[in-house]
Amino acid sequence: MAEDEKLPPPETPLLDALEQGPWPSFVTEMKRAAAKKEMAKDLLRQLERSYRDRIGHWKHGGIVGVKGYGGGVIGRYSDLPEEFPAVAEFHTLRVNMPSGWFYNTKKLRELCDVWDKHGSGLTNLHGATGDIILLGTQTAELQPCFDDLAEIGFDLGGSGSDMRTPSCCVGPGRCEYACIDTLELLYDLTMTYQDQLHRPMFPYKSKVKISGCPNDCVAAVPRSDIAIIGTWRDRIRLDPAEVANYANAGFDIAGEVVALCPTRCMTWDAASKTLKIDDAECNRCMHCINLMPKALRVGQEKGATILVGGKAPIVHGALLSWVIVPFMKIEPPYTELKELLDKIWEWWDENGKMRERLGELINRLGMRTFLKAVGLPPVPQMVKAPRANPYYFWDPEEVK
Amino acid sequence: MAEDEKLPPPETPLLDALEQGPWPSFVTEMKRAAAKKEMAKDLLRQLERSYRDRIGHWKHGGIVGVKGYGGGVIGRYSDLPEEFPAVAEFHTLRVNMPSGWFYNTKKLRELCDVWDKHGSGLTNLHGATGDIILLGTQTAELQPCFDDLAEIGFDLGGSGSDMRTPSCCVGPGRCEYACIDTLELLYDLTMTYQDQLHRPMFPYKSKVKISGCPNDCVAAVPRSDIAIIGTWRDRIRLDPAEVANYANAGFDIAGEVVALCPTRCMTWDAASKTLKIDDAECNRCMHCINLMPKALRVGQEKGATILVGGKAPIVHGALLSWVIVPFMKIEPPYTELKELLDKIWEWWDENGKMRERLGELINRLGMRTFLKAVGLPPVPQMVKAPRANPYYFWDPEEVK
Amino acid sequence: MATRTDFGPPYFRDMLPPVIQKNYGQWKYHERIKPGLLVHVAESGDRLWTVRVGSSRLVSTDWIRDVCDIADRFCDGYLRFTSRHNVEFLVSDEAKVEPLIAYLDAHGYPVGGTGHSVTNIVHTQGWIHCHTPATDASGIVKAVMDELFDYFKEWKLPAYCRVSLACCLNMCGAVHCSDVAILGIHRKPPVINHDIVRARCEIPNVIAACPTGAIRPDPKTKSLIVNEEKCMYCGNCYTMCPGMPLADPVGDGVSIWVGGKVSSARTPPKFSRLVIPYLPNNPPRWPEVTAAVKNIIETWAQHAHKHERMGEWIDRIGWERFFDLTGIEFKVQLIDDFTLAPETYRSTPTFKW
Amino acid sequence: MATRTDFGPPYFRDMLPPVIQKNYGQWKYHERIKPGLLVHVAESGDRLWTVRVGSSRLVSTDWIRDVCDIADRFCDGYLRFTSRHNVEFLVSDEAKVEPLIAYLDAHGYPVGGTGHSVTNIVHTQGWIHCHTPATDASGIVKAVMDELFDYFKEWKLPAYCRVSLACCLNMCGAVHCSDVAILGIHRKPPVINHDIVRARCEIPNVIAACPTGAIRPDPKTKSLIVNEEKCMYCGNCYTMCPGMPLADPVGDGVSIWVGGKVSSARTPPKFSRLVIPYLPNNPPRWPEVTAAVKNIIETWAQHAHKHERMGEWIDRIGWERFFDLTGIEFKVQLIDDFTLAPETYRSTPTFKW
Ligand code: SRM
Ligand code: SRM
Ligand code: SRM
Ligand code: SRM
Ligand code: SF4
Ligand code: SF4
Ligand code: SF4
Ligand code: SF4
Ligand code: SF4
Ligand code: SF4
Ligand code: SF4
Ligand code: SF4
Repeated sequence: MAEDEKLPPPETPLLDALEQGPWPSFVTEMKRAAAKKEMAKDLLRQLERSYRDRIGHWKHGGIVGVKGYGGGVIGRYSDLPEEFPAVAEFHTLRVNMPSGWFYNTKKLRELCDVWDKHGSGLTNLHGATGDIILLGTQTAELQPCFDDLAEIGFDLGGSGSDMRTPSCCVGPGRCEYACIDTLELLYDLTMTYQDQLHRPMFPYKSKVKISGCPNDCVAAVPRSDIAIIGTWRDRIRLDPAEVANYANAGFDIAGEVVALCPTRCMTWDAASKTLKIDDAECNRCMHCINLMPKALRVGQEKGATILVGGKAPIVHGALLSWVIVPFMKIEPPYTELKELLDKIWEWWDENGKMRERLGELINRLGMRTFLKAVGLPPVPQMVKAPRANPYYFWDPEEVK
Repeated sequence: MAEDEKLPPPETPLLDALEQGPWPSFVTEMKRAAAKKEMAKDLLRQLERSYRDRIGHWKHGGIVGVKGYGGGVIGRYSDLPEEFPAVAEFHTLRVNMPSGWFYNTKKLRELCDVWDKHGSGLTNLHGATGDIILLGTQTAELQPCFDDLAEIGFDLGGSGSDMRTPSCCVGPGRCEYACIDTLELLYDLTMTYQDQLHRPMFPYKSKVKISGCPNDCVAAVPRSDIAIIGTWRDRIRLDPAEVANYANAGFDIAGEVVALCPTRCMTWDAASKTLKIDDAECNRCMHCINLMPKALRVGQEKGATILVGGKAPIVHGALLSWVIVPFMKIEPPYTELKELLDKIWEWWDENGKMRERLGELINRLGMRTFLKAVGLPPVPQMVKAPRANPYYFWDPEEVK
Repeated sequence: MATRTDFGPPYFRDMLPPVIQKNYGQWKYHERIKPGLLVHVAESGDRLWTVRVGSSRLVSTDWIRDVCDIADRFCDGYLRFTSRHNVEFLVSDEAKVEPLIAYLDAHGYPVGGTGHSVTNIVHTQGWIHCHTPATDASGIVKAVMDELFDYFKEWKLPAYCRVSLACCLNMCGAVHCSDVAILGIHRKPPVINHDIVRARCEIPNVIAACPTGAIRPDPKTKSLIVNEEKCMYCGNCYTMCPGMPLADPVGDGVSIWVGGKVSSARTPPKFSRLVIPYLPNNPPRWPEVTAAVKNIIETWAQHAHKHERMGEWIDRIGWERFFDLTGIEFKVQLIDDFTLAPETYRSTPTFKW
Repeated sequence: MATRTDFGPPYFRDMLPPVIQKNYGQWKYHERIKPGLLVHVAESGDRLWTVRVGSSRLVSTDWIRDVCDIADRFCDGYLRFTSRHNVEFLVSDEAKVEPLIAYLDAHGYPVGGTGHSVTNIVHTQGWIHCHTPATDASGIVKAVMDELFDYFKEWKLPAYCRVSLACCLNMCGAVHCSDVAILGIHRKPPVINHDIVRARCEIPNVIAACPTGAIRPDPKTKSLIVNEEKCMYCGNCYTMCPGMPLADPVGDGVSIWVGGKVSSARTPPKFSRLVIPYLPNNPPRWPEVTAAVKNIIETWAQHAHKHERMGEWIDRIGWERFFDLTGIEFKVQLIDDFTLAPETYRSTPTFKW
């Protein structure tokens, strides 16, 4: 408590306004931390200053980190160190979360103790990539903090040009739609690729996300260089009795389900209360299953569709990931999948320019080159539509 | 007939195969011409040679033309002049057709006489741009041929970097859908822009096409730098009695019309045989009118939508033209339209690189720049959707 | 005498039959009586019958005189041509309609091409007159139309079907928005004849003419070098320089594109898309091409809903199903890798097996 | 002691409550009992209740201990967090469900965010910790969620509504596929402080860092010049060199994007699209931003069909109608002029007035 005397509690008239209203207030959280930690106090003060100035007050600094790791820490420095000395250095640790963000309270409490000891006492649960974000500490505290984290079994996540911390949806943990074991697969890949995760050696960041079905609850398609999405190859399981129950309960099957089926492959006979699905035409969009989970279930021949190239806009515009494998069985030890990941990363590593994401490289060198390099055959499922332009550059080999 | 003795009738075993079959044969046509003209004979021979060699035998030569004109003639030379002397020079004249390709037989016969006198006796009715193509004659014949054409009132069309011969659909001549007088407008524009048509002075070719309604029977949207498409701003005229007649005649209004309305703005009451259109939501796609012309008619407040930028793929890929004016009244003397055309051409002329079409220039400098230059306000009708990328480069003026 | 210039085309009004003069812009509705025969009814009650006849487009002056004779006999001397190069006989006297059709049938003029038919193939010059063709135009058109003849004469299709042909990437036929497009393609860069280049070409102009910057000077040979990786076979260099011919019996051939449309009826215009990257030039009748076109059209005709254009049908069933039903092999050439490529990739796990 | 490395995250199975251990991968179906409360039923008949609670994401260790206390009391010490930063209490004993909810209500933990609601806003660091933000993250999120609170607590919407926020173009929130996206934007190039550049920056690295090649050396000043026309305000140069700050109280602000989606339910994922190019940074509560977001969501809620996401609704009615109904002015900034721009232009005369 000696700390407390050092500085008066911060005056934050602007931020105080954000303690009003029903939604939980991050300002209240900052004040709670500030009651214990100088760092949190100065963070509040600097933020109040930012609210006045309408600009941020952080700058980039040298690379900081912990022994044996190339990533996992984001270095950050105040651009007003004299005014806010406690956050002159204020680095973030990215800590790898457990699959599906499941915790027991014991582990979480241990984590809190470590962070109260070494850092600001503030965190993000979680970061947008999925890590536990330990928000701000001094350079000198990084190694001791990591050592204590290691003690309780928490390792670092990714940052910089490495494989970023992969994430997955709750999947088999609590979801009947899961076509693959997202949690186990995530853990296995994370362990298999510890080196890629912890030691930046790629041209740029590479993100892997895993969703158990096309609902894509971890937003893998727009946010990952490599997206693994559960799906099935056979037919939707339909329980006629349960279908009838929905109808009897007054649920509008014709209007809410059949009419919204994108492939129009369902037919509903109101009289006999029978629902038919032309499975060959179904594209597995999940809509009908989402609306009638008691009556309709995903198929039984399960696996995943693999898509690559998703990313945010820097530099050439955002990309959604693209189908490169329509269907792959996903079972331990996941050999086929890992061989593909290795080939993809190897090709990207060899050909990618610095700060060039996988999707951008594919666009620069051509999908054709990529498919050849990783040994995947062209199939119509890869495209929304074939090319509309005549600019195919023929390989002399092809012209005989 | 002295000519005939000069050479035996050509032997064309391969081409002869194309005299078989029910579709009219161009080979037969060539033979008919060959019976009179050396040029046509050698054309047949060279073509037979091409069929054997599986390649063409023409090459480009110097520019040829007629006095006072910069375009209208396509110079062409055989690359086997010794073997086919009569087509060593074989230039094409592009002759401006009448609006809507309407003819009386007197004019057509006069045209035939002139062409038998000066050329190969072969033509295309018509070229893909719409001209009468007089197919092949010697350099020395070009001027005399043009002089005789002038006598009978036929002028040249466009070629090279000029306004190409504009074209239009049959419109008011024979179509109840025509929302603008395509034939008169075409004639007026052709006369107003004779200089632009006959003396290449643009960065590249510029094409204008006019369709009387969104059915676009001259394919203006994909084929013209400036497309003028008739449309209306009020409501579809609906004759309830005729609607009922269609229904009574067994026509499936629900299935063939209402269900295919892209905006779903129609409702059909089978019992009372009444059809309702929510005109505010109608996008004037023409489908319902096309299927029930007796019952439904285009609106009465007529005008045109102006689109620009359409073209074939060379060099950056094909473009469809884009809406820049959702609605413009089109009435003689067409002042508003001509002022717009002048502004567009002026901007393109000033900024376009050599061989850069209007659409490519707009893409290079930005739609924003184009709209500003020609003084058109941004409206949502111009886009399918707003931008999905954050790369707007702010003008310092805008940031205050 | 000094040549007059800029007097423009003949004034169209002098070319209109009296019934059109009278009812100009006053048409009320039309009916499709049977394939090739339309009647347009004016507010005044007057009627105009149109008989549409297929043409080879490449015609002799004799043929023009023949159709003029017909127009004189049945149409008071008036006729027109369409935007797809068919002839339209404009009849104002009902009594003359059937005799005209009988005469046309008897003399081998195909009547049809209206409504849900395959109408004439918009096409280009090919080996007849151009210098950059990768295939012939008139020959393929003749072979294909012979094959599709019944579809021109009769209404056996669910909707319009526009077939177009262009003999090189310049796409003079504007094939890029056709239900079925036949496009000639070169697949080899120009083969340089250094003597001709040295003797007859302006090196700088040739270099400047290349849109992809594939050509550079070769000091050694005092001629040119083409960077084959960059060449997209446009033939602009050949236009400038006869020493750089592109045409090659093995390299040249035909590609097939489908699903385009022009009208905005129901759905907006669409580009045609590549489905068969290469078929050989096999004159005089291009059997591989005619078979491919027929297969595509008949597969569509068999599966599409009424009023569903080729592209609308494919949008409904999906491209994966299109390749399935037509039995066309999906080749790597079909996958876009040009400037807008990402827009064509599939960004969802939803598709059909 | 030598630090061990590469041991990975805690094994998730040690974090699963017994009911999940037992029924892992054996879930049969679920029901949405009421907002914030789900029940999942296993093949075995076992049931798992999930109570979802909103979080500010930026939380103190005290808060974490608080939720641990709750989990100990009601959930045998197990809980999870969601991909959108909410807390989920996992209850295996039906008797504890309502008491838990009562406790949460009493202590100001918002229960909701499931089903057709506005759930938590995925967001980023902003002025809290990043060096390139154009706005704050947590502050806007708090202000907007206060405004949309009822939509989190209750089911008053036609479908899912995902709101996301990112404080600069890097889009760490991956806002590019959200129903409503709030994106911080800089509108002015960096202002160069030549002394700092000279003193503390590696000129070549700074030049290399610029993705658009907008930076070149200035021999005169021994510093740098930015070609303002080329700068797209990404801040990469500032990352390399503190002498080139981008942040500016006037230049910086917020843009609003709508119509994106991630799931493939019914329709494939879609990008969000720009509808309001700029709103000022107006802390602490950004009234212009909260009003804009609320207007868009309520206009959609009022007009959309059931199950119709924002983007699906707009696709049905057309963008012209969207601007109409929301009363948002269509500004020139919304018209694309980047690399795929032509794909966004309208190539048909069919649209609504
Ligand atoms: C902490 C986090 C935001 C948050 O508050 O949650 C974050 C913070 C930063 N991101 Fe991010 N990104 C975070 C998730 C993302 C995501 C979302 C995701 O991973 O699903 C994206 C979009 C997806 C993607 O990667 O495309 C994302 C796209 C970027 C980009 C643009 C990358 C691109 O290729 O477009 C940059 C720029 C860069 O890499 O230099 C970036 C850079 C940054 C930096 C390192 C700023 C910089 O250039 O140094 C930020 C550090 C902030 C700080 O000081 O703490 N961040 N960043 C997220 C990581 C937390 C975690 O590990 O869980
Ligand atoms: C004759 C004609 C084809 C036909 O058989 O009908 C034709 C023939 C030629 N076109 Fe074309 N184009 C013809 C209509 C078109 C059309 C269709 C249209 O106008 O609606 C197009 C597509 C629309 C467009 O312009 O984008 C067209 C797009 C081209 C292009 C590519 C332009 C582009 O920007 O992509 C070229 C290449 C060039 O300009 O150098 C071209 C070039 C040529 C040249 C001049 C070859 C050359 O580069 O010298 C051809 C001369 C052939 C010859 O020797 O007679 N032609 N050309 C058509 C003109 C007849 C007429 O005047 O009625
Ligand atoms: C004569 C001609 C205009 C001209 O000035 O020459 C013409 C004439 C008519 N068109 Fe057309 N269209 C003509 C080329 C076109 C073109 C352009 C083309 O094919 O290159 C198109 C766009 C085709 C496309 O979308 O790819 C075209 C798309 C239509 C449509 C829309 C069809 C659709 O559902 O997509 C209609 C509406 C209809 O058929 O009911 C139409 C309707 C008509 C009507 C019924 C208009 C009328 O009331 O008279 C005319 C008779 C149609 C018929 O053939 O049964 N016309 N029409 C052209 C005849 C070409 C030919 O010889 O076959
Ligand atoms: C807990 C969570 C997964 C996790 O591992 O954390 C989750 C859980 C469920 N999702 Fe999800 N989704 C979760 C994020 C997502 C995301 C990702 C995102 O929002 O960033 C999406 C994509 C959103 C989008 O499309 O933009 C997502 C799109 C869906 C959908 C498709 C909805 C649609 O119609 O588009 C369903 C199907 C449904 O709701 O019936 C779904 C269905 C479900 C079900 C019903 C699955 C199940 O049977 O348990 C779960 C409860 C849904 C609910 O909230 O009522 N989940 N879900 C995530 C909760 C986030 C939150 O706190 O609000
Ligand atoms: S992505 Fe599918 S499997 Fe995973 S949680 Fe969402 S709905 Fe369930
Ligand atoms: S999953 Fe989608 S496509 Fe398949 S039947 Fe259900 S709604 Fe239709
Ligand atoms: S474009 Fe319209 S007005 Fe012109 S002919 Fe075709 S249908 Fe008639
Ligand atoms: S014109 Fe098209 S959009 Fe309008 S009502 Fe008819 S079918 Fe519907
Ligand atoms: S398409 Fe090519 S080859 Fe054919 S006429 Fe046009 S320019 Fe000549
Ligand atoms: S063919 Fe075209 S691209 Fe190839 S070298 Fe010649 S000009 Fe260049
Ligand atoms: S979005 Fe930009 S400012 Fe915000 S955290 Fe990410 S990098 Fe930093
Ligand atoms: S902000 Fe980005 S684009 Fe602008 S100068 Fe700096 S690095 Fe270049």
